[in-house]
Amino acid sequence: DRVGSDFDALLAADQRIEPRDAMPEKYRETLIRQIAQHAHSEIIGMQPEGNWITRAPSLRRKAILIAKVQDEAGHGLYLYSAAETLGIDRQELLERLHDGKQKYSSIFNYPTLTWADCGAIGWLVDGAAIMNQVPLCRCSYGPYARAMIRVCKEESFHQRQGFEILWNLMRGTEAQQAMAQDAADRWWWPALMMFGPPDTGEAAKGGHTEQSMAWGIKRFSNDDLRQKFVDMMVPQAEKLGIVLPDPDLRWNEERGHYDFGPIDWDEFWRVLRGDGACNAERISHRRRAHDEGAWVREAANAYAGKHAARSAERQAGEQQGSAA
Amino acid sequence: DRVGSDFDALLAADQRIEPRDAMPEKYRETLIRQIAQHAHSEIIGMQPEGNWITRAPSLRRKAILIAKVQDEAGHGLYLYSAAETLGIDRQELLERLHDGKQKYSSIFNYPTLTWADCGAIGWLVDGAAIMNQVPLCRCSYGPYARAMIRVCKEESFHQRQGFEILWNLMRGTEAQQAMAQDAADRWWWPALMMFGPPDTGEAAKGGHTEQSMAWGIKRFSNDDLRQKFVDMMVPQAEKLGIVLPDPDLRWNEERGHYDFGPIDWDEFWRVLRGDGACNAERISHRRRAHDEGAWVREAANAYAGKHAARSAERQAGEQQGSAA
Amino acid sequence: MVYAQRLAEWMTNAPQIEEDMALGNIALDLLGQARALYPHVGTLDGTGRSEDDFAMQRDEREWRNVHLVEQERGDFADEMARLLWFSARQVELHARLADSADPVVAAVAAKALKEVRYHLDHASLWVVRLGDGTEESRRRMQVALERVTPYLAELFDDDAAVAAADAGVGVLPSSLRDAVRRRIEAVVAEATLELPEASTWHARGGRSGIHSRPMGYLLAEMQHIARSHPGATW
Amino acid sequence: MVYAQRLAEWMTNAPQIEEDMALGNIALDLLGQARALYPHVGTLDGTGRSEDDFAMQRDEREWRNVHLVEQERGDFADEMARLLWFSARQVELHARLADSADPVVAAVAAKALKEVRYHLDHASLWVVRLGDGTEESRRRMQVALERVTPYLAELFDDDAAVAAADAGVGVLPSSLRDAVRRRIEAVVAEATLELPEASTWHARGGRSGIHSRPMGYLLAEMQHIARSHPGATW
Repeated sequence: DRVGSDFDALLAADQRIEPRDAMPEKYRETLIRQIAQHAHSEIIGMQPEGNWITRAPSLRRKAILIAKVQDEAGHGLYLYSAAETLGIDRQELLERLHDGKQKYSSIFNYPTLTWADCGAIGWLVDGAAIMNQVPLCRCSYGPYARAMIRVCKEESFHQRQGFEILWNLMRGTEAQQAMAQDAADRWWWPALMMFGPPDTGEAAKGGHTEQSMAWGIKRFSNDDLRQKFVDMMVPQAEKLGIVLPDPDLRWNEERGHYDFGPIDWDEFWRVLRGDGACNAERISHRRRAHDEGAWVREAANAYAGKHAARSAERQAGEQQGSAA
Repeated sequence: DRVGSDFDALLAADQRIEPRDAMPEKYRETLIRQIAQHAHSEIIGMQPEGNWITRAPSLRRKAILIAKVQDEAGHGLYLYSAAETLGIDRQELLERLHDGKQKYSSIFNYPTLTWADCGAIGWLVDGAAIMNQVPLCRCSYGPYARAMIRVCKEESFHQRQGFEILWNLMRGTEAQQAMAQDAADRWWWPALMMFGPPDTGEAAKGGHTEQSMAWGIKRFSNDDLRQKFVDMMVPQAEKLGIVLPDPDLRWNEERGHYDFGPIDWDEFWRVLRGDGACNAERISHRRRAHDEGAWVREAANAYAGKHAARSAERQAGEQQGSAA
Repeated sequence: MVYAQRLAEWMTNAPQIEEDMALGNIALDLLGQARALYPHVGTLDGTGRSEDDFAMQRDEREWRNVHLVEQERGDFADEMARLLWFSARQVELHARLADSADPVVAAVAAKALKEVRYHLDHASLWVVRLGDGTEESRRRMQVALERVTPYLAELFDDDAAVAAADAGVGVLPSSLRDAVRRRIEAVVAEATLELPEASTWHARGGRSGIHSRPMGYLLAEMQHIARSHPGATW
Repeated sequence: MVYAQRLAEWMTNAPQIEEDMALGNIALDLLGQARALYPHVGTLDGTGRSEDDFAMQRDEREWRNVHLVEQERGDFADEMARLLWFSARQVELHARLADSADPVVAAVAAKALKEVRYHLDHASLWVVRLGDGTEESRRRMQVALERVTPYLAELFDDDAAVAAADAGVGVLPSSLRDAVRRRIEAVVAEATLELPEASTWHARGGRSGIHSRPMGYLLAEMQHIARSHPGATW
């Protein structure tokens, strides 16, 4: 099998697979699903923070927030382009999102209740995203890896901005401090869930981790990434003065890691199944925007069509003119 | 002419004309126009204050404002009923309003920019309305006169509430005082225009005043009512601590009245012609509500129709049953 | 309080003038009930907060209302579906609270019971009219019953009410569910409509201050003027 | 500032993702221009107010924007009609203000000129596409041009600008009218649309703080959090 052996050779040599390279159908499908989910997450992820643009409490914060939501739209576009190199177009992917056939990160089904949530999203959610994404910069599929390099650069910027929002709140009035603490209380556990269900030890057999690792689209297990994340965030929380909402959280000298309490996976599965606070809202918002904009996209296509036809005519006319 | 002589005899005896009485067509038309305009003013007049219900700065004020706007709806209903006694139905009158064939008081084409405007409307606009309406309680047409008695009672209550809003503002913070003064500055002149264009002296020939007086649907000239209003309001303004925006305003010992400056009748005619701040908005708001509610009114009619048909059937069935 | 705010939005927007008045009236009743209770809460919790402290100075996370009442105004059928469920629940609630161990709560509930009975009648009348009216009104009313469904479980959720119920002051919301449902079933049947199945997702968290998107905007509008003039009286 | 707020509302609501970005970008440019000017105004008027004092602590009557920019978001054609007129005017304005006697104004205008030229190009492109696109887009774009008409006279009204123009700092808006109109006419012609006649009513008063209904709600939303935390920094 030529396809298989060339592909395996590239993987073995830690080379990038490029769109022109032959690849196993399963690899292609897995990548489409993963990149699409990632792109959808960027697009849906615009909503929880977009909700605060009109209410940002200062002009500086408003400007930063607009720029951030814009970046997310941009990330969505890179990622849809990366998926398109696998032979599927954006229109089709958006339809799968709108029909619920493809998912987006479940974290965006939690609501943004206060301004501090913009900080918590930057700090915790973007922090977890980076932890997930940095290894993807070395992903075996070239276009995806290159998109991730660009995305990661901007994400780490966003994470710093989120930290800064919380930093200012924790140094502000009592109400501001309470707001920051409350946001951390609500976002901490969902952020830990972002790494996905357990996939080491007993749980290693169930999921896709092993295959994805073999294909070079996953470099670390969910549990390892989650541990890394906890280890990184605890000192940052201390610096902020925020108490993370986990009584079991403590340094384990022996392991050289922080221990943390059990995650409520029932909640995770419930939200994933569609019964989170915002699942219905996120998709209906997205569909409404898409449907309301249909006539605009159609007009742009019609105009482009006419324009192409006209310049073809003109060219034909000119050729006739010069022939006469 | 029987109609004419009975009618004239009733008028001469200062008796009320009732719906069953014969009346000249012109009298009927004039009354329909006037009562309809009055009813429309109540209904359109709900909007400028309705605009503040959701933002009223205290719960007490919110409750009073809701009750007031409700009263205006009620006044509209009495007045439409009074007009209906003249052989025209509410549906038809509303269509004339929506098509711009009948007018409402031009005062409601001015915007309510601040909370203090709710005070100024109560104090000045309801004050002017009462001045116009009290004589109508003795109007020659019975149903109109009786509706006005009820309306006037509630209006004087509203006027006191408006005064009280401004009173509290003038005893509040600097910003609140400025807000009250600003509202009085903007509403004073439009309130004076509410009595209509000059109709005494030179101007007496142009308008409808003479005929309406003969018919007993107008008891005082526009100019007399305006003067009465100024004489009543100046001491109230002093009590409030509000400076009325007219440098020519001063007591004229000789006339026994307050002199006041010239009114900008160009503005009056411009707004009346449709180029006021809110003309377009008021009518389009009203039409939108009416159009959006069409299916509800149709459903209510359909249900009433079915219900009537069913009980007729039931009755018929029972009669058959007892006959068998 | 929150529902009073939403209902008052109908004024000047109702399908007929009578309805501007009726919805305004219901809003006034609910506002009155809130105003009767706020100072009592301020006394009980020792903060001495006034009605306006509660209404105008409370941040979103401190509000304890269910999601149902904070949702944006839909069409008239949506409002009647919401009013039907809300007032059916309030009828059962106030009937029970009239026996509360707290005399203020008992007194407010006794008065409120008469009011919410009228609200329930009003909503029932319209649900029947719309359900058994035209093709369009029937379709809209059925859709409205479906749209309101995800918000119903929260009406009968006990989480935040156990302590008050134990103390004999409050009522366990779950204990109202069957009676409310029977009332609704009767109305929906008369309206020749169908009561929808439970939905896959459920609103939750309002009673612990976790609100839905519209809440922040509602508060912004309601509180903006009061917040812009700190310390002022009106 | 106000238009930046309105444009930013498009984010997550635009017809395609590229447009979420483009409208966000225009909003950012306008916001940047406002932020560059506010502290300068605070210096000139001796109050020392910061950008947030102007944006978050000013009551409706103190705002000086035209009615055009405060109107609620319509459909995409409405937005492009508004953006077309607004940015055509801003192009002419900033081209002239780049020679202002006030060096800060001149510097801001020089930078802004590049930005608003891009905004005008963007709007022009869409007006042409929509006008010369499908039947529906053509109809919507023509209606949008009509809906925007009552708000145009105010863009060129001199009342509030005479003093600044006399001092060589500002520009008389009326002096921009012809050049702006020529730009618009060219775009509308290319879009195969018709420029509507002047309307019977005209928005007026924005420059003296007389605003239209949507303004108060816009401010409530924009200022609510800032006003809820007096003295806080963010």
